[in-house]
Amino acid sequence: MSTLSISVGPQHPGSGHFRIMVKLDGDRIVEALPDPGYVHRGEEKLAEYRNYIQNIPHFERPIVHDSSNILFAYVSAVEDLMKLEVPERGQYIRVVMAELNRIIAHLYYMAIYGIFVGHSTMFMWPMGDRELFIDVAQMISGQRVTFAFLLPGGVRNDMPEGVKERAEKACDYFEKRLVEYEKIFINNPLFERRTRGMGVLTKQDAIRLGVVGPTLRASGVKADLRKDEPYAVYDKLDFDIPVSQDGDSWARAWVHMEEMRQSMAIIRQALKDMPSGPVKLNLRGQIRAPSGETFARTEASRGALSFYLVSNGGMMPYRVRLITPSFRNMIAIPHILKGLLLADLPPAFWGLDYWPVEADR
Amino acid sequence: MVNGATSNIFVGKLKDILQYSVKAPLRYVVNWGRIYSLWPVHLETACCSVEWGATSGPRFDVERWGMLAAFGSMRQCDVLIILGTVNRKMAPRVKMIYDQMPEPRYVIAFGACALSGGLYFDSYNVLPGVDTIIPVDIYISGCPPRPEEFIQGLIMLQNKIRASSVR
Amino acid sequence: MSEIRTFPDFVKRLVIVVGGLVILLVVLFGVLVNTVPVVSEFNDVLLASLSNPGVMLAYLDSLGVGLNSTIFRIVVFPGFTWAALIAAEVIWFERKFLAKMQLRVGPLYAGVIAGILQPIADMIKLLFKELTAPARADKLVFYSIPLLLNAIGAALLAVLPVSEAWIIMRSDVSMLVVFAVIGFAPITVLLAGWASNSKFPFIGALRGLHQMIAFEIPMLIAALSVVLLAGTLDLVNIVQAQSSIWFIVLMPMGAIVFFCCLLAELERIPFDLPEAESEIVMGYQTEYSSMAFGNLQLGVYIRFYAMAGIFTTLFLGGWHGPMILPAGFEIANQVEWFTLKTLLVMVFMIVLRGVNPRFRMDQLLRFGWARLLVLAFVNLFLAILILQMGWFP
Amino acid sequence: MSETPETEQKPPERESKLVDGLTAKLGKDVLEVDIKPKRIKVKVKPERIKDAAEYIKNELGFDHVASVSGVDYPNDQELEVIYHIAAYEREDLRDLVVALAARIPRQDPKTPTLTDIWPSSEYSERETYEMIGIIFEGHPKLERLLLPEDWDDIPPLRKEFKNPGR
Repeated sequence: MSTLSISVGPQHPGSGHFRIMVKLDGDRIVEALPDPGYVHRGEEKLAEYRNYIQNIPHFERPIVHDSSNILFAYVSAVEDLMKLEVPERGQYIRVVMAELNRIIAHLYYMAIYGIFVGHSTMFMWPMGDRELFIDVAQMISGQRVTFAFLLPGGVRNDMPEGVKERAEKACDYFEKRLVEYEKIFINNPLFERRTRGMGVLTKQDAIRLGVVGPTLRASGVKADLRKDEPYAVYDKLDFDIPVSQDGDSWARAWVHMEEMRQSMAIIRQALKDMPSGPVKLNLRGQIRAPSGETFARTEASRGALSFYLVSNGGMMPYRVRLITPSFRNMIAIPHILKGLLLADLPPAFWGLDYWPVEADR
Repeated sequence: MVNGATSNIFVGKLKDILQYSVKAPLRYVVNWGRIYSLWPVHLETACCSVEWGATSGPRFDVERWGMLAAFGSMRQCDVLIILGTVNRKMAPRVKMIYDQMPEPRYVIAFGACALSGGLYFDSYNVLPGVDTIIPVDIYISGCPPRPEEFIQGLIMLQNKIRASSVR
Repeated sequence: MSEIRTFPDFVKRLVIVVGGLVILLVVLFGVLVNTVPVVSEFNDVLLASLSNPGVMLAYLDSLGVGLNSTIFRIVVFPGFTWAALIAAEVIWFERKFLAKMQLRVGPLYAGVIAGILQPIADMIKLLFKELTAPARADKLVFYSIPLLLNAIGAALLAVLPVSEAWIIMRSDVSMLVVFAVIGFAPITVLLAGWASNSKFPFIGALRGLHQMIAFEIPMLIAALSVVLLAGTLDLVNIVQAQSSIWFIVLMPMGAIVFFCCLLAELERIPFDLPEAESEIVMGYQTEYSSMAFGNLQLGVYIRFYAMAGIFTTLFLGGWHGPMILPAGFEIANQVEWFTLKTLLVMVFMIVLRGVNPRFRMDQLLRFGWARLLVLAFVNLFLAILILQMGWFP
Repeated sequence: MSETPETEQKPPERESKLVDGLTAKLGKDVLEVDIKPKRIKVKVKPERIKDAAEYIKNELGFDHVASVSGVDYPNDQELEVIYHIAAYEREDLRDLVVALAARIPRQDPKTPTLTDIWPSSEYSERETYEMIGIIFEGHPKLERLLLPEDWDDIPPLRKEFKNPGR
């Protein structure tokens, strides 16, 4: 069998900082191997040279548009080692930031999805609506993307006045927009034709490959760490886990869409229920974690994100192992791309929400 | 009388007149075209591409200056935006892409990592700035830079093009 | 040597240079006016035309470059320049309109009003860019394709009846000419991909070939029904046959089929598979740089205009429309109606681009062969029925 | 490991019940068991890691690997390989993470691959191989993943590897 091998990436409109080596038989993909590493920056090694506070801005770089969620796992790990109990208001603010970030990241996903199926309007709309939530997050933290807002022992500062109104306004507006998104994108017959039945990952395969996040939930596994292993105050909040049984690219887009709705519900509740009080513990001086090890994980926007932290009691971590959801979803890329047409590569691959910076670390 | 010396002066004057009447306006026109038609190469090197996405989004809309959001082929593009960290695996590719772009080409280093390595200054796999491999026209600092900073950098690049001569 | 940095400077310099040129010309004219007979004859015409412009027009006609001459029609209106102008502004309009759909501003700073000079800026930039070709490309074919594509678009302009009288070439079989020219487009696309000697262009070219061939046949059949009803192959006669009722009213199905085929032929979203950016970079245009790419784009947009014009001619009644200009301007009225309808068709195509993702190859082919072809045949039978029952006058 | 007195006195019941079967099966080969709420760490002898893995998968029902990590202990001349294993299928186990660890000698860092038990560990094992130099025997594709193609230094996460300027 004669095949044509092409490399999609790293300079390719459909790949980003990443390469897929594709072997084509006619127009059909017989083999697709991911070739990551174009953004590998050695985060794990660098963390050994930085102390626990210096690591905070450093660890949000792999997922800049989901920075609160990755820091959530990191600070949980440090707090677990140090046996810290975060004040309740701090936990609520953390949840608000995490959910804002989830919406921001999901909107980025929708935007890129749009451009990958050739729908330029769907690139621009989410990019514009993202700014609303970035505005809210910016009000709270003072930054656009890299908030560095979560610290061991709480959050950096309390919320200013007017966040609640602003956030609710954004949510009100965005709920209306989501209906429009459904009309123009998710339920667009052409989009359904392109993505229904594409890149199917069955429930068994999803479990076997250990994929995480919306990809997993689109395959019919109702697993979400916010419910399964409630951290912070997620057990006090009422929300739903959208699950689809289809396991295809369309289902993944749909799950992202529904999760944004749930995130908005969480934000509303958290802002309503938020108690008053301090937002952080008053930790003085250098933070030193006692020696030991811990494995902390949170549900980031792309799925379960875990930190394995080994400390020897020094100022700096002895070893940090960061496993990101994209890295775990990478294993599904050759699996779902095999047998598809070349034209299905961008939508099927982006359906996984694979973000190379996050996977390479 | 027309002898060697005077004819040289005459030719020199003619050249001056030609330059005055043709070259300078032409240069202005060509540079004007280049200023408002900077198409970026779609090369994302790291996490700053998120902010680049926001920059081409509705709120900051760089298409106002004629810059397209994403363009397919590098053969038609003018500006290579280095979106963040360039590591040792990406560096040969960046160089190759730069070499393949047709003249005139401009490079914008976007983000602290592209300037100097940024947060990853001591990493084993990150270049200390992209200007170690390709010449850079405009440096935009920030980690990641805000879209406004990118627009400022874009206007700086436009000013640079405006003042440059046409080959 | 003073440099030009700002727009006022540029205007100042332009005034000086143009003024100098005019003075030079006047001096030259004054010297030659009494010595060379052609110049003095021109001088007489010039003086006469100050009171009556018709003299000048007649003089130009006698030289063979006047308004009624073939050269003027081919080169300026309704030929290439006119089409290129429309193409350029359609590019601007497309970007601006899409931007508005996407809640953006779109081109703004290039040009005085709303970035209207954006395509000109792009053109200038492309014109002064380095021209490259892949090392192992077939250079002759590679460089001739952009011109060929332009030629295809321009050839369609020749038979486009913008008005009853203003037509470059009137032929009894102009419909056949249109289809012969359209049938040539896939070959250029294939050649472009093949000559580039590169993988993505080749895939794009194959896609283009499949797509265009698949949609040519329904297109032909949809047009055939029009020909049947009008009883002529001449585009002018087809338009005249629609003086009472447009064919889109009689055969909406045929119009839809023809419109879909038009989208596919022109590689517009949702049928832009041959240049699908996220899949195969830019398709067959990937390796083109500089003005070769500019020519490709110009050719594509001229074809866009020409095909929209053919749709107008076949289904939307061509130049027919109420008389809104004062009497004596019948031709201008016809031209204006034709252009308006054509632009409307183009706008509709652009709207579709804003709200749809693109098809996939197999879906596209199925759509072409299994849906449109059947619809086209049904439409043909309807046309025959209308003709046989004598419903059409 | 440092633990508060309460948890030392009364290890969580559910977790310890899960581990008991494993210790019963492997006997003396289980070197260390560390139980915290929702987190279990089991350190076994490297040659029994496959048996332990099979037990954890088949008997306990943990069906995927969340992460594979390697930790360098130059003082002990040992490398520790740790599999963090979690469950999707059984909803009652979803909040648990079992860490299966083994210490292997630094001079000869070889350990059997667990990709045939948990296919989800494929890329993590590859990364651990290139980052810390643990050779997973029987891995289907033990190749370079993230580092550049021309990398010719020692694996970067070894402690004797120093970043430039440090």
